Amino acid sequence: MGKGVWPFVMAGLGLALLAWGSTWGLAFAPREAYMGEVQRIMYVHVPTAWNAMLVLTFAFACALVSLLRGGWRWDARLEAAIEAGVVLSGLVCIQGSIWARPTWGVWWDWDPRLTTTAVLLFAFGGILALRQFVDDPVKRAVWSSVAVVIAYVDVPLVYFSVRWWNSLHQLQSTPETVSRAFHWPLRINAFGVLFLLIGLVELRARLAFLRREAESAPPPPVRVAEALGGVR
Amino acid sequence: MTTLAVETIGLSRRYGRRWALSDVSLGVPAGSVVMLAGRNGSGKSTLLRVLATALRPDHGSARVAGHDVRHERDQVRRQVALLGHHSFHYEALTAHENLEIAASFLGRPCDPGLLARVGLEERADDPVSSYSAGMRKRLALARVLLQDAAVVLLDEPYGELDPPGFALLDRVIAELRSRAATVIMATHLVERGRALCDHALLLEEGRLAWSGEAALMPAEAPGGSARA
Amino acid sequence: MNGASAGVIQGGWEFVVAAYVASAVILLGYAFSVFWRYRRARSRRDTAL
Amino acid sequence: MSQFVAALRKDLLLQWRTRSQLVAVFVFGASALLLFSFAIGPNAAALREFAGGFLWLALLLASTLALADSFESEMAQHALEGLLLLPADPRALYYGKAVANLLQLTLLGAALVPVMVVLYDAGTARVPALLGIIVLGAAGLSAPGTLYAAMTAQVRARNTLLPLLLFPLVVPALLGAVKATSLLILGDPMGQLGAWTMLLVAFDAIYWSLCGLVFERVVED
Repeated sequence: MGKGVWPFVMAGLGLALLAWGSTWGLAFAPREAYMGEVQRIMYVHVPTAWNAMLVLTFAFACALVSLLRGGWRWDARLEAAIEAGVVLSGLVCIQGSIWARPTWGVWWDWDPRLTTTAVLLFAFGGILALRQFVDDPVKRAVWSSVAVVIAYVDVPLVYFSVRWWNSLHQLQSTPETVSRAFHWPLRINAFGVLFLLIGLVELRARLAFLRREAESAPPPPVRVAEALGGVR
Repeated sequence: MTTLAVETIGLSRRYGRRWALSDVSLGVPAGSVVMLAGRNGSGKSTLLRVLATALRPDHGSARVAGHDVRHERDQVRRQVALLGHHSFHYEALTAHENLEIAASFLGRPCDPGLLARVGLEERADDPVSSYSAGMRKRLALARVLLQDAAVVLLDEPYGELDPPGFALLDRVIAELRSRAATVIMATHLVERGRALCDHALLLEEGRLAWSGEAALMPAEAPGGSARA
Repeated sequence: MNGASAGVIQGGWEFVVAAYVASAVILLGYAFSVFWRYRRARSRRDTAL
Repeated sequence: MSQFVAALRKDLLLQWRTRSQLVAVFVFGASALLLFSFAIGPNAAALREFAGGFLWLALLLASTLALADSFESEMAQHALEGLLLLPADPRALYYGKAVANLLQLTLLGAALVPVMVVLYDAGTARVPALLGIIVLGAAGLSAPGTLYAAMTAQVRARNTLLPLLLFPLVVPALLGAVKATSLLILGDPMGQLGAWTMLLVAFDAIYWSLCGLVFERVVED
């Protein structure tokens, strides 16, 4: 896997952008007409939600490549993307819950997007657990790829079923009625989380690659490696 | 140059940090009966399972009955029958039903006399869960005969069999030889192996330590210690 | 409901702060856990070579 | 096709031979229904309102037992591997097992309905429609369930892993089945049954095809 320090730089840049976007959103952005201060949670909630979905889409891509073409690099990236996806989805649910409290008076608002994120949190959390219990690296790679493909295909179905199921209870809340003045901090934070994410996923992938190397036997005897031109 | 029923080049397979099979290159002429000797854990079962496409190799290649074990698995499977440690049966079903199911997947009628040949005719309709280890081995043997394969891989076939079972197995091997099938038998019974087999292969820690005429295999080879 | 549509939500700063603190803790916490685990794996592998 | 018939015959024979396990799973489901009513209390109106939800929760919980059992016999003595080495077509093996599990779960669901009717006074005149929903819901559970049962049967923590993987996945099927069943029991003034049935059909179509495609990768070594 890569050796460069660029992931650290990327993560640092991401954190800087997040600091900038957050202070802008907290201190300088005008108060929203109806929701008042609570609307400022959007500047961190919406970017996290976008990036959570993005990294899970990346996990889906890694799973497809890992299934069709194989290669340990992609399995390492898959593990990194799943873990980051679970962390971000968890964060999105926490933010959504904190936002729902003052807005709707309850800790959980059955908004289709938020509920879908919660379902994804448990689905991908289960896949992380699956990876812990499978010892054979090849089976672990294939099975978790299959599970990611199956869980990802489910997302639109979960979203629509929750939206129909929820449409009777209350009008669909549209949290980010974001007018022009507000979207700058939101956009900055979105790139902030994205850069942080790219750096972390790359580092976590290298970690997964190192672990698998340590877990598997040293490369085959020299004669075989030469004969096969160093497979992999 | 006689055609080779089984040929491997640098065949390797690992479990975690251990190389169960490392860099095994061998050739087995078609129609020959070969003894595979070696201590416990020397890689005998792993080699047989890789040749039967039950296990994928990590490195190297193997061709069985003219087909590659990685890329032409179905063709290999049509030509190969494996008698393994596991009897491949459904415990809840009877011997007869198990053979019927195997035959239905093979697309062949199930020869009714098969169970009689392996001495299970009076227990044919009892569930396999009530069978002793020896009877399960006989049923597994019947399943191998049902497949009528060109290459037959026997992993410790004499284990759990009683003396009549030994005689039965000798007859089966003779019959396989007479129809020019290739047989690779992993066994600890060196004397019996020398008597029945033309060639012999000796594995040590996953590596091919010796190969040649069965009769010439060193009596006290590291693996050949068990006295029947 | 407590005034969501009736008018501006009063106060609410404590929820905003809670959301940002939670986000910071989780994002920074995960970042440091990845850094630390990666460094430990790198050092273990370097000693093993 | 003939391989599918062979696989289906094998699985039905296996299920018939181990039918006592199915009875035990049914008792488990029925006792779950009983326990749910204790959660609500003897309030007839509330019990009736949640009857559809309880039926499908009980069937979901019971299905993990039935699915895990269905692969226990395949893993003992490496029976499944024996078939694959004949060779047998993995997709035929999957669809044979999935259809057998579908029949078993449908049987289980149908058997739980009388228990629901008695405990929650939640009957429906439209019995054929209810059976149709049970079949569609059971299909939604058996397609991914069979695949994950095959996967988790080969792993040590299988009893916790199967529900952990299956439950988040079948949320759309669960929502659809619960809503459709409740509409049948409590009445369907706005005629939404068709929409929920379509959701179930879509879920089944996606997973009956996708799981068949990937099953071979899950059972190969």
